[in-house]
Amino acid sequence: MKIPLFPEQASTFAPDVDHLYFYLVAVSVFFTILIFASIFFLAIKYRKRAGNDGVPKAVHTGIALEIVWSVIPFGLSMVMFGWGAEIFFRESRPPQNALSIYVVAKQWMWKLEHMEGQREINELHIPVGRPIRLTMTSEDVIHSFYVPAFRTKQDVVPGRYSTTWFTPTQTGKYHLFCAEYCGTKHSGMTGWVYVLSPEDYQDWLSGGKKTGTLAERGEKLFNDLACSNCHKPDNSGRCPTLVNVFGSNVKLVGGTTAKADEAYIRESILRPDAKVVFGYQPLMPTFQGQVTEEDVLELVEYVKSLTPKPLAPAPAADNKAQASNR
Amino acid sequence: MTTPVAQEQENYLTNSYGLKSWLLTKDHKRIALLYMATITLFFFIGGAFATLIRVELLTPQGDLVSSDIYNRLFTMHGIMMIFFFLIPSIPATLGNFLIPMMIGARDLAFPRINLLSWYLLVVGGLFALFAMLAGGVDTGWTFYTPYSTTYSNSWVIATALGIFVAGFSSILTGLNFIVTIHRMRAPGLTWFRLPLFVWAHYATSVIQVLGTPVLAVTILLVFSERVFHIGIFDPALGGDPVLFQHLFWFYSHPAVYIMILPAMGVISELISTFSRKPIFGYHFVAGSSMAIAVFGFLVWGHHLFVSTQSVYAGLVFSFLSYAVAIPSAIKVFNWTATLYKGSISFETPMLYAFGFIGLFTIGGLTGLFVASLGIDVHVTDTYFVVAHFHYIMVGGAIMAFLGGLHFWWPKITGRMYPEGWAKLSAGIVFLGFNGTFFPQFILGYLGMPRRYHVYPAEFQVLHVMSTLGASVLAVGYVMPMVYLVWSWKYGPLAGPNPYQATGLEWKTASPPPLHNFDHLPVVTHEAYDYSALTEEVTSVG
Amino acid sequence: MWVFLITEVMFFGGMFLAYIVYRAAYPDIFALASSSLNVYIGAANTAVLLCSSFTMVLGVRAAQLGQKKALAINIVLTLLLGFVFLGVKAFEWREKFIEHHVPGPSFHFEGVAMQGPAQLFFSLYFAMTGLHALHMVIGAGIMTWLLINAIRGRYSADYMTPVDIGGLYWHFVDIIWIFLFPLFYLIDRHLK
Amino acid sequence: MTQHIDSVKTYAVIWISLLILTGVTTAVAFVDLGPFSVIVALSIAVVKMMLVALFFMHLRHSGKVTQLAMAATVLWLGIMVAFTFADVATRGWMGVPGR
Repeated sequence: MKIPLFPEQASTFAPDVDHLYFYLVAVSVFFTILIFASIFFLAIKYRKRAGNDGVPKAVHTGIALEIVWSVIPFGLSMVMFGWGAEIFFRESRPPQNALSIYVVAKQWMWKLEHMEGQREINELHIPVGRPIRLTMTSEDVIHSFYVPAFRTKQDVVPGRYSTTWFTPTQTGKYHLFCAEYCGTKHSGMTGWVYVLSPEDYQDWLSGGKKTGTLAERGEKLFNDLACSNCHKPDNSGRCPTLVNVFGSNVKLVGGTTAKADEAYIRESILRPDAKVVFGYQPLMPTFQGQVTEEDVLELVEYVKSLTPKPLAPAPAADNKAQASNR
Repeated sequence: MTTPVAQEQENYLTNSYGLKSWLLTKDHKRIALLYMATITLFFFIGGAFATLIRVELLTPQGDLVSSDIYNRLFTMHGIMMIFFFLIPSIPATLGNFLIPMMIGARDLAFPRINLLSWYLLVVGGLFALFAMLAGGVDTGWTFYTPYSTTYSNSWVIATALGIFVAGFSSILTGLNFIVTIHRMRAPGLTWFRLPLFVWAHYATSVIQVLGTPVLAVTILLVFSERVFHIGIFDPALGGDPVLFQHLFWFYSHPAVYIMILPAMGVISELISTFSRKPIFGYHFVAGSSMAIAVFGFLVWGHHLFVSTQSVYAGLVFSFLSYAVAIPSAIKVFNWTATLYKGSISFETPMLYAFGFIGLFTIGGLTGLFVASLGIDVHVTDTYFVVAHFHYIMVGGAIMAFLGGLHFWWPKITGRMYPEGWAKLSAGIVFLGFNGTFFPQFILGYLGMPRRYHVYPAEFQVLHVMSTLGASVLAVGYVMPMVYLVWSWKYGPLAGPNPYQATGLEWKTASPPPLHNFDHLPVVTHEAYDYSALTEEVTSVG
Repeated sequence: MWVFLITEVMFFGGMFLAYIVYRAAYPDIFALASSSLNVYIGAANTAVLLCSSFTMVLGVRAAQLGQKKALAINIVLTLLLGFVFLGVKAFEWREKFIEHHVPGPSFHFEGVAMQGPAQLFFSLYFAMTGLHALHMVIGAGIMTWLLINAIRGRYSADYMTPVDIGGLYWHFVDIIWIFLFPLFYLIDRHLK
Repeated sequence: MTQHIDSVKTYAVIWISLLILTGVTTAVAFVDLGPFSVIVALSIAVVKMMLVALFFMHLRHSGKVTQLAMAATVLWLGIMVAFTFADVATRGWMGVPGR
């Protein structure tokens, strides 16, 4: 029987996290051995000898010694802090050219939506070598999106968007877990991430049933919900136009500004009078209860599509981390 | 040991009899024994849940119990062990019994409040037991919203009430200790002559008084959210579930120090006694207890690194978490250094103390892993974290509790425990513990999430190893229970100071008389002054 | 006793934290919701509570001087003022019930699209004033107990610790209200 | 318990000032001071708290330990609020939702 000791590395983060892990293991083993060995050595060397009831002489505290064994561990731990923080910072900043995928978690399944319109449940197909950015929310309780092989985990919280990203480096099939306890079938809220070669990914994208891209579905909703009656492209309606809004800084009533990101658009749909655009009245009704989280995501994607992309997404082919089949 | 005296001196156990004399007692020693009986019961209930969990995890399919039952098992295991066993364990039993004696007082400052604390713990425990028998609770001991407030279909309200009431028990104990240590020290017993056990309990009490009310109010909000639907953490109303986590961990991280600080206090006493030397760096060990109590309050956000807490808050909390590691490291180094040039004997309590240092070192070092932002993203909410906190709370707190229990057993009962059996069980606990929890570090880094009822088959080997270890551990825990009860009646008489230890508690009879001391002692020496002890012994004997 | 008050500070502190977080998140809604509370009743009630603190401190002083009759009278006055406060509070809560401002399924607050945060305001309002009122009730219990013992002549200049402790508790509850009043009643009043 | 008895006059002065401060804070709330409204309201509340604590609760005459303990408690509350705001107030600084 084989005892597994180490998880596979399948994202660009995995080796980074593992290097830090090895550093920590080394430090830990060193101190564990140091402490265990000193205890063994001292306990045996200075064991109570038969017939000796005398009291050993007290050894007085050496301030220098105390300082030494405070400062050295502090120095070592600062390395851990800095190193870990650096990795975390990178994990927190998805690159501009990342492939965007949306995740809606609910008790007890993962729903994943691709820009091209594919929907998946408990399965995620992604191309190797491209940064993937997940924008996630939950319909009920807190879940957590966890792919051990990518060393990445992010809680999925109801009522807000959270973000994570990774670049897979190896094709294959990897565990997807829910890592935040979410109720009865928590341990059943698992799935698979399939990392495909770019060609296989293209095949996968072109196969299967489609109901239009995410933005197209969003546009349909936008018209069905009569949003288009007020939000007109040429700014002639009672409400601000949504063209070129995404990514800009919006001036609000009260003099503040807000960055129009996914969270802002979501909030504007569900809690319209939280942030009212300067020069407009808080007329918009709330759509809370009328739209699902998935609908909101489609609408967000539509609004995003109204702002032309500044950069063309990097083609997958020029990435070094090409399919290394296993 | 001395030959049995024909007439035993009247002591706190024999000065009155009957159930009423126990249930209405104001004697801190009797209350300590009441606590001991209570928490032993809770420990074995919690342990039974743990056993079921480990047996269930033998196979990956989840075929022993349903997922509903499994969720209730780990929730009730956590609640029982943390709120009803670990938090009261050392302070309410050993602390209660020993603090007045160590500072040369006749009782705690508020004996009635002390008794009230015990009743509150019992009432809280009964609520929790009721919830358990009625169908259990399945929120996890962390009660994360909105699952606990809106979605869980179990006995959250009764359990929350139980924890709320038990929280007040903890607050009142802390309050009692603080006032006692401030006001009732014997003449000559200055702050820096206090035993380190007392220092550790002082630091613990500060945490209890400052932290527990925040837990109480948080639990109260969860409670009112379920009962009155007021919805403070409800995301549907624009509420913030992460705010709950902030409030919860503001208490629950320091709560770890409520469990471990008294354990450190016990270990300081043991190491000193069996090396026959004062603790190396007394001031640093005492100061590090206070430092841990203070810094312990500043690090709670390290439970929230992936919770959508802001990155900047994550940086601050990660940094401070490393800061709190330093005082713990200081303690370990000072204990080790105390052995240097000592005269070390290997009685059972010392074996437990060595076990504690070993397990606490591993637990503490793995704490550095989870405090590091980059690694925590991978290992949080996995078995790595489970293993880490069991190393601290079971490996640390329970090893120290058992060590302290053996050490002061002759003081409490007047009898010695059987040394051979006790050494054997100390060894079994140490091996069983490592067997149970070491594989879980590997499981965690492999990515096995915690609170999973079914799991992928490749993890099975390590789970089986862990369960094997757990069965050894269970034997190690049952053994002391049996032989300690046996020794209460049949053990050899111990005499006032069987270990030649310093400390005022050893200057009175075993078991002590009702008011601890026939003449209130006056302290003229520093703590752990063994040469003074030999002088006295020679002059008496 | 002071140690116990530390506990109480942290107890209310948790709620104050929740309040601050949500007020920072939804300042406008909180201002609107606040304006539906009657500021004059609130101010008058604050005054009532401050008067009760005054009579309480006079009671403690009487105990210190061993004036048994003055002690009893001042405790009675404190108790009465405490009941006035609770009565007014009950009246205010009743009004909220009629206006559907009590959190729950029938909650409705006119004039805002965001019912959620408005409900949060009232959730906090009820939780915090409710907890405060509970402390007042406990305080009234302590006062009654002190009164009985005072009439029996238990307290003297040499033994007045219970009066002192009761006084500390009463003042503490007063201090909590001193903060609750501006936080709930006095947000951006000028808007209306 | 240190026996330190203040005169009725002292208490009365404190009591009257408390009532006046209540009036002032209520009146000021109707004046638009922008962000200073909150600051003024809370400052007045703090002053009132200090008056009650120092005079009515005799903190003025209490031992150093008590005074220190109360100050520490207020500080602790400050820590709890400040550190929570270290999270809440800096959310969104990264420009990435949920970070």
